[in-house]
Amino acid sequence: MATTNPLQKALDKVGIEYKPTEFPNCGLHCSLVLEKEQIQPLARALAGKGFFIETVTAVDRIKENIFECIYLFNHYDQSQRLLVRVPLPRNRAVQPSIGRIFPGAVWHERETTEMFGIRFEGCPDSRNLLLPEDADFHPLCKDFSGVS
Amino acid sequence: MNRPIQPTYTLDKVGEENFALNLGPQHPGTHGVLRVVLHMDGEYILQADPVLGYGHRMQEKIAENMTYPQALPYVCRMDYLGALSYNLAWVLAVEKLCQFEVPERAEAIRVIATELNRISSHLLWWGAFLLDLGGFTPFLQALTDREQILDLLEEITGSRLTYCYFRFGGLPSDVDEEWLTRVLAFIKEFRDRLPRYHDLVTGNVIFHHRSKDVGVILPFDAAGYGLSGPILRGSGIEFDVRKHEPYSGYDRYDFEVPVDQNGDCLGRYNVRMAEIEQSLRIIEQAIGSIPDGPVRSKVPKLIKAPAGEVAMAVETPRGQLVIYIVSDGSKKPYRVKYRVPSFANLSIFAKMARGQLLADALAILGSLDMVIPEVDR
Amino acid sequence: MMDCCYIKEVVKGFFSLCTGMRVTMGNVFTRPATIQWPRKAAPLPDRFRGHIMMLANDKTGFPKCIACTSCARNCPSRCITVTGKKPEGAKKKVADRFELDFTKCSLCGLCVEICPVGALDFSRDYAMASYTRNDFAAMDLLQGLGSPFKDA
Amino acid sequence: MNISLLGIVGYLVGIAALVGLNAVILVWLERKVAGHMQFRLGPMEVGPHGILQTLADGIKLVSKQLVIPDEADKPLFLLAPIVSLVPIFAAMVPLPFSETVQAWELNIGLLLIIALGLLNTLGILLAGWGSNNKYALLGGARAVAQILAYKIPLLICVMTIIMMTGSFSLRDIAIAQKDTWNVLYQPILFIVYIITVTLETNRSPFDFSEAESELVAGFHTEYSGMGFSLFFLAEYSYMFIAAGLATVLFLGGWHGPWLPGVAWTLIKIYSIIFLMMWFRWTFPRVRIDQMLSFGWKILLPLSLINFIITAGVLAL
Repeated sequence: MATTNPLQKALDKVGIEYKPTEFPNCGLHCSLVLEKEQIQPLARALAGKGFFIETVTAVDRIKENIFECIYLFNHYDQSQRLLVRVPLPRNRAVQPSIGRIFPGAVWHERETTEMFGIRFEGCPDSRNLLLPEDADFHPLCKDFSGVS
Repeated sequence: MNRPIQPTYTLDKVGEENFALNLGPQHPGTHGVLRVVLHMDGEYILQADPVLGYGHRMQEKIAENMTYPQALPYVCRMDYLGALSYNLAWVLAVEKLCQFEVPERAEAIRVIATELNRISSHLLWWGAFLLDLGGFTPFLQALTDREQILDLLEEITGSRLTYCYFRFGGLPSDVDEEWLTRVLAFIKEFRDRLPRYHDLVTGNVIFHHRSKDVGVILPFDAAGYGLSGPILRGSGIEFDVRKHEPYSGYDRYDFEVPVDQNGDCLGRYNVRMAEIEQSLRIIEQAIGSIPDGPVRSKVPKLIKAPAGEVAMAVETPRGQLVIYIVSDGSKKPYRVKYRVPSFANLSIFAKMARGQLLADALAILGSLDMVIPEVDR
Repeated sequence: MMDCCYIKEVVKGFFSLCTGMRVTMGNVFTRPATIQWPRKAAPLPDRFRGHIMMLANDKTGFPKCIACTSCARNCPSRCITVTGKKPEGAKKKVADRFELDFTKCSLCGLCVEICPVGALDFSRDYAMASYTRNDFAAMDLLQGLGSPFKDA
Repeated sequence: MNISLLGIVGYLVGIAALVGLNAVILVWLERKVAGHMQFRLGPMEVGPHGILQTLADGIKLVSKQLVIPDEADKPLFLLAPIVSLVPIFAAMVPLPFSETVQAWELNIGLLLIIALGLLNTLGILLAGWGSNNKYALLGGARAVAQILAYKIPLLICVMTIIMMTGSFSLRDIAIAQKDTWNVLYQPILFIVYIITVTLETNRSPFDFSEAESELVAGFHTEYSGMGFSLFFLAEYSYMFIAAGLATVLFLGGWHGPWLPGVAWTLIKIYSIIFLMMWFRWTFPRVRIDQMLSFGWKILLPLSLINFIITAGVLAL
């Protein structure tokens, strides 16, 4: 059955099941947990359907020893907030960059890199953005306790 | 005037004749501690590289170490010109997370206060933008009117800039009828004064030449960079969180989302000027239909949010702010992410500044209306 | 034809400049908005938020504070230090030390809101200046109020 | 004509007093005009309505340390404000204030003033180059880049007037307007002249070489204390000379009813200066390339056409 929902269309294109969540309760229309290989095809499909990137960030789940890389997408015409969650191992967190698909993601990725130490492979620019250029600590990690 | 042909930038072109210019961190045109490293060929910019972080305070980490009410004053200090929008976003996000109810009267007052704040922010932008273009009088003309808004807001919130007025479940205190009539009186007076703004600037031929066709953002680029707010609407995309994902009863009011198809500095200017008028309309409607009743619902003193996550989007004067909270069920949020509008809006500057004259680059920077502490957080 | 448009543009531009000059000249004949502080002062609104101050109990003249420390615990900047003792024969504790580190305070007012006995309020002090930081680093809010511990 | 040493000293002292007093009044006037155009009061504290504020500021500026940047070209850096200021003393000489009050009647007075006006640009260029600051350099380069765009229309303006009176002497030009002021014959030329002198004196909306929001402070970014105040003095004195020239060329010099000639001259001069201040506090800054094309495409043809028409009318 054809749908007018751009999110569903985009997800169909990359073969991901569309499971809506309760928007009034959490402010998200759809929440996905994906593998890191899936993010670039999904981003391409979303870009093709007119989505824009809201943010790229991460959550440090130190108890499970993973980083959750978080992507928020939304659509300009319809409210369709999509949250994509990519679990990454904490000790070697590497994630394919979507900076070449959404140029606006570059700054968000740079910020995530410096704050968590997640490396974005193929990001056009990987210098520190907010922290000093020689900062090698990652302040938003839960085990960060300040620099002397 | 014809636009210059854009020189294409390659690294080996930076030779002896070209030089690097440090625009900022202390420069009157950057509106705060922003530094842009410009590679220049005479007056033309070959490449612009914004350097951020001079005002970085690690707001997200601070929020992780604060209880939900404690984080309130911190949130408002990110965007000092639109503090109430931030205040509102934080309050709404936590209310959504904890499922608190908000009385209708409180919602209406929130809308009035936030829209007043939006007008004051746009007025300051108006003056500062003209200051970037070299006009001095508009700045103080705008500040004179903004002062009255600050007086009104000071009366209800107790502070003039970094307001912290909204609380979980409503407001700490009600406003009286007299204040509402004074707001209406201000609106009437301000409507009379608005033509003066247009006479002084909007019709001015010098201003026209400085802003028309300068810093054009194509809708395609706008989407790619995730822009929002007046900058996006200046490029012809009708996206306003107040319409898109209505909050705080914005769906009850009748207002338009001004759009300009040109995508240049003048387009963004027109959008903001039209937005001021729409905000006036919203305030009038909100005051006209304000219900009686309590302004605060019953909220537990110790707020423990249930485990889960929430994303709350709010339209600040600069664009779409998303507060994303991950809660683990304790008194403090596990992770907070502020998706700030200026951050995304500034990221397109490097692309826009390329091939422009220095004077135009500053006009573009001014038209983006960033607040640097918001970008840096 | 082109030239005609061009000249029209120039003339139109010239008149737009005149309009702008009319506005600024109009400003000259408008009453200035300046209030010449400190000769005159703008009125302070009722909800003005200065630094916090301790209120006295009307009957005893002692501070209202019961030293429950909820203000200190709720302060985002941790700028309040409060200790209390129980005077002999009394049921409740009374603060014997209440210090505000005004250098850290962000005037958010959470302490005023949270206080269970309404012992705190905003002062209307705004023109504060000093040569040393220490004058504000430990402001003793109990100063000037009576205290049951003073005699001992 | 006999020149005594005493006379020269007298002239110098007189002109120095004029320059200083003029700057004191103009700075105060500028701040007052700015204030009232922006719903403010301007300086109010020192003296009645702040009239002595400039004096206080001047004392402060003079008593300040002269900071010379390490990498600056020291001789040029120190020379620049002087190069900017000194020509003024010469340029004031042929300016007539009334039929009798004039430092020295020169038969080529007009030419002298126009030529000395160019030295201001040299001062700006030296300051821009000597400061070894990129913003200052850009400011200096801008000042030089714009010379031709305004000098040629300005010279054509002046030439038209010379053609009408047939003399280079400012005194003769003023006397020729005893009955009718030139501005009535040449209103467009007057506008062109006002625009070009606004350009020449680096006043907003054409203040490219010090464009505050773009170049921080342009050519005087690195100057402080005395150097800065000399540049200020020079700017306001050039305004005075430009307005004085406009008075003589277009507004009939000292001619006017009831009041003595000197009073009329000063009233006219300060009215024109007020007009220039009014511009500054009203308009945004023009972009430099737009100004260049404005100079070449509008001012030059306009003044040239005017010149030709005037020549034609005079020939008839």
